Amino acid sequence: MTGDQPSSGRERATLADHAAAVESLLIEKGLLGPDDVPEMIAGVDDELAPENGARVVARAWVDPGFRNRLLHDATAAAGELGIKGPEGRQMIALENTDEVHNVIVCTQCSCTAWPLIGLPPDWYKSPAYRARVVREARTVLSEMGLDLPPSVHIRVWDTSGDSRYVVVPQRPGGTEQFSEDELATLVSRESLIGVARAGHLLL
Amino acid sequence: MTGDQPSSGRERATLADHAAAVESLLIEKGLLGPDDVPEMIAGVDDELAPENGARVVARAWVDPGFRNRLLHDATAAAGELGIKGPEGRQMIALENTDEVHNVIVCTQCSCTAWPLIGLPPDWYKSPAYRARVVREARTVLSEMGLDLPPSVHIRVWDTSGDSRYVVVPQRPGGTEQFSEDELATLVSRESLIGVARAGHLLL
Amino acid sequence: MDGPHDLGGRTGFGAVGVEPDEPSFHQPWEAKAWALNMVAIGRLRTYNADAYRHSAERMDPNWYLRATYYERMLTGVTTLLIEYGVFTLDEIEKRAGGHVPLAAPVAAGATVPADGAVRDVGELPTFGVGDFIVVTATATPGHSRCPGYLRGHRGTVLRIYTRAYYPEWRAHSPRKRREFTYAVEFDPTELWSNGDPDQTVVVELFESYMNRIEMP
Amino acid sequence: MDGPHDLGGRTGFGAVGVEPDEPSFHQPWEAKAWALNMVAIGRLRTYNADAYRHSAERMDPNWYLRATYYERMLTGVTTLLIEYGVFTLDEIEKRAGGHVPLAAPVAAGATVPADGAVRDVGELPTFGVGDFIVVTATATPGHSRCPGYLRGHRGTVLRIYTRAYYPEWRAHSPRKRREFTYAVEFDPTELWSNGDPDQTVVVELFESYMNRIEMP
Repeated sequence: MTGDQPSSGRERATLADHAAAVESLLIEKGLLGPDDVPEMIAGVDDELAPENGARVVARAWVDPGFRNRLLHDATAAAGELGIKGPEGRQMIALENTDEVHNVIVCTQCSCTAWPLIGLPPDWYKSPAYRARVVREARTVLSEMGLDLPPSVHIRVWDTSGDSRYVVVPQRPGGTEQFSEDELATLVSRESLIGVARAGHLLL
Repeated sequence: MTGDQPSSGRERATLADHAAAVESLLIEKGLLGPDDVPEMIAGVDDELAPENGARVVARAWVDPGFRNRLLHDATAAAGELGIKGPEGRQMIALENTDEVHNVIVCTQCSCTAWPLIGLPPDWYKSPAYRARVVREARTVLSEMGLDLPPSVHIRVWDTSGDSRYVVVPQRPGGTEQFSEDELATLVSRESLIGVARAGHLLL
Repeated sequence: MDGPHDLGGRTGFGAVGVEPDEPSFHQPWEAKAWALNMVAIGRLRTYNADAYRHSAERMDPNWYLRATYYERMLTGVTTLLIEYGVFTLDEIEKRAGGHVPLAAPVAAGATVPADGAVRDVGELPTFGVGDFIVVTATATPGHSRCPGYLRGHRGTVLRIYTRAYYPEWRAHSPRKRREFTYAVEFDPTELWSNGDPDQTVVVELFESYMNRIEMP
Repeated sequence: MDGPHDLGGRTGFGAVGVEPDEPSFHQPWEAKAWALNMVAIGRLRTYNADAYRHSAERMDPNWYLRATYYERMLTGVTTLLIEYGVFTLDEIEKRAGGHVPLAAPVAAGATVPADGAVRDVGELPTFGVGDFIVVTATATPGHSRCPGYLRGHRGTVLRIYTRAYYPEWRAHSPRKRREFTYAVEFDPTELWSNGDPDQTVVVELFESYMNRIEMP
């Protein structure tokens, strides 16, 4: 009895057939049009993407007024750049400093600020990350390639309500001459979650 | 990464080959004789058996002095009948009454009074029993066929230390003429754990 | 509920495996599962986000830990669409051409706490920044967003958020109430004997989970 | 540790499946795993019962929940015999003709609490029958016999047992100390909002897990 084991001995449907059957039944019952699901999926990579978060961070690095508005109300600030979408109604930006490094997790499900970070990657949704990062963040970050000095305090934010967090990483040194677009290329999805620095690729 | 998945892609050894390999290495290293394991196994069903518990319970039903000694020190009382063995150094008998019904579990491992109950059955060791019986004993017992009146208080004993419990079920009515040996046949392993009454087969 | 989803602080898990340049979806059915859940919550309004969360929480723990995120999502969507009468198990199994496993039913008692058990929450936040609180230690059998690793532990209010729907009600009944929520900061050395003193955990908590204490 | 073994009160599990007239062992290798563990603990004294318990606790949670009791036992035995240098992983894999998965290493910090953190326990029991106690809420990363579902909860001492070896030390080091243990009774309605008021849970607790309180 482990939930997914059929008691009847009947073969389990594949997940692809299972998902297609749900869609097909909803269409048959008039609850869904045949183009609805494909259209929703087609919009994902543009609307919900870490490139959006990167644009927001780059703007904050070059525009102190925008930075202040972002830290005060990330939903409104992202809206200034036309960025919005599901899971984006109550976004909160957490700025890294020399003293404090922020990391995001959702221990109970996998809530994320989709419009700024995109749909979260598998590692963020894995039991290992969800279990471990609240308890031993420094070790987990180090395993993932981010070694923080002992003097840096780590704050782990557990997404256990309606707030959706995004980390504002520190601007890397030596980027004084970078344009805003060039700066945005330094901001990875991982740096928006807090498991990497800006300008550093993960692994 | 789920522990038992080889990262190398090498096939996992069967559990039979694995167990045989441990025994063979210990023999090769002179830590074990070739007959040791077979001899230990051969003794299990006699030394560690619910029939021992049944003898103890039947004696307690017919001999009030023995009953008192059993409730005071179950290890010593079992010893009077020649019953002893591993996991039997600190045995404690819990007597069911019209007011209180006792049930045993070991939520963290599967500790049991082996000399009186035998090696525990799979259901006792299952995550479902270990998780549920402390929280919803009445429901679990009912699902297992034991419906207790609401007036009966249930005490669930979690075997979380060195004590090893055995339940003394109530003597069934209409057994006044039974011999001690006949009474013992009414005491199942399940009734010694507290998920069945004496005289009732489980399921 | 003390289900398999409540993973914060659980031990025994290995390294976090990262896939570089991971796409939003690995398989077309994953995208479909995601879109169908969005449709059911946002357009059909068959169920809400808390009921959805709870549907995955009700999976057998062994299965939950083995399943991928989108397998859990597809399981939750299907379980809820059947529970809310949109289609039947028989229909979906016939259409899918095989067995379709579901999450377990909602537990008895999940719709509590009833009125009396939830404190009356006013229009103004009860707690202020800097207040000391202790988290309720009693677990409920239904949906909750109070992580188990905080039960009975003391924290300090860091920020006051806006009001949000109380998940214990919203997941299980048409009744709704909104409560203030707070970012509450916890010291890991109180949570775990080997907690990192140079780290804190900040958790968003509903007012019903919080009890005022005078000393930290 | 908050491992997969600490199952008391966890939710989402289904019915308890009973096999009538179940034998002591279903397969010959299960009997062998049992006998080998008995030999290693009782005769070779390579490790003790607490180290054995912890070896299974260190299995990946997903694997632990899927594995049978004797698979967990064989995994623990093998992990410990390798850790204590009786044979190597390479030796056992060559002999077994395949991959032999092991439990994870002991966590950092498992050997704490160090001297200062464990109260000095005298020759007489600290608590008496009827005393009210609250269970320590702080979790440790190593072996413990304090069930997680009791953390931060209040109970009443029902019986005083004899002294037993403190599991936190015995599992992880040659150091030993004995403490009094107690049968402590808990009210399920305090543990769980839908706890059965006509049931109690009695747990054997070590003195180090218990803190005196004046009121129940």
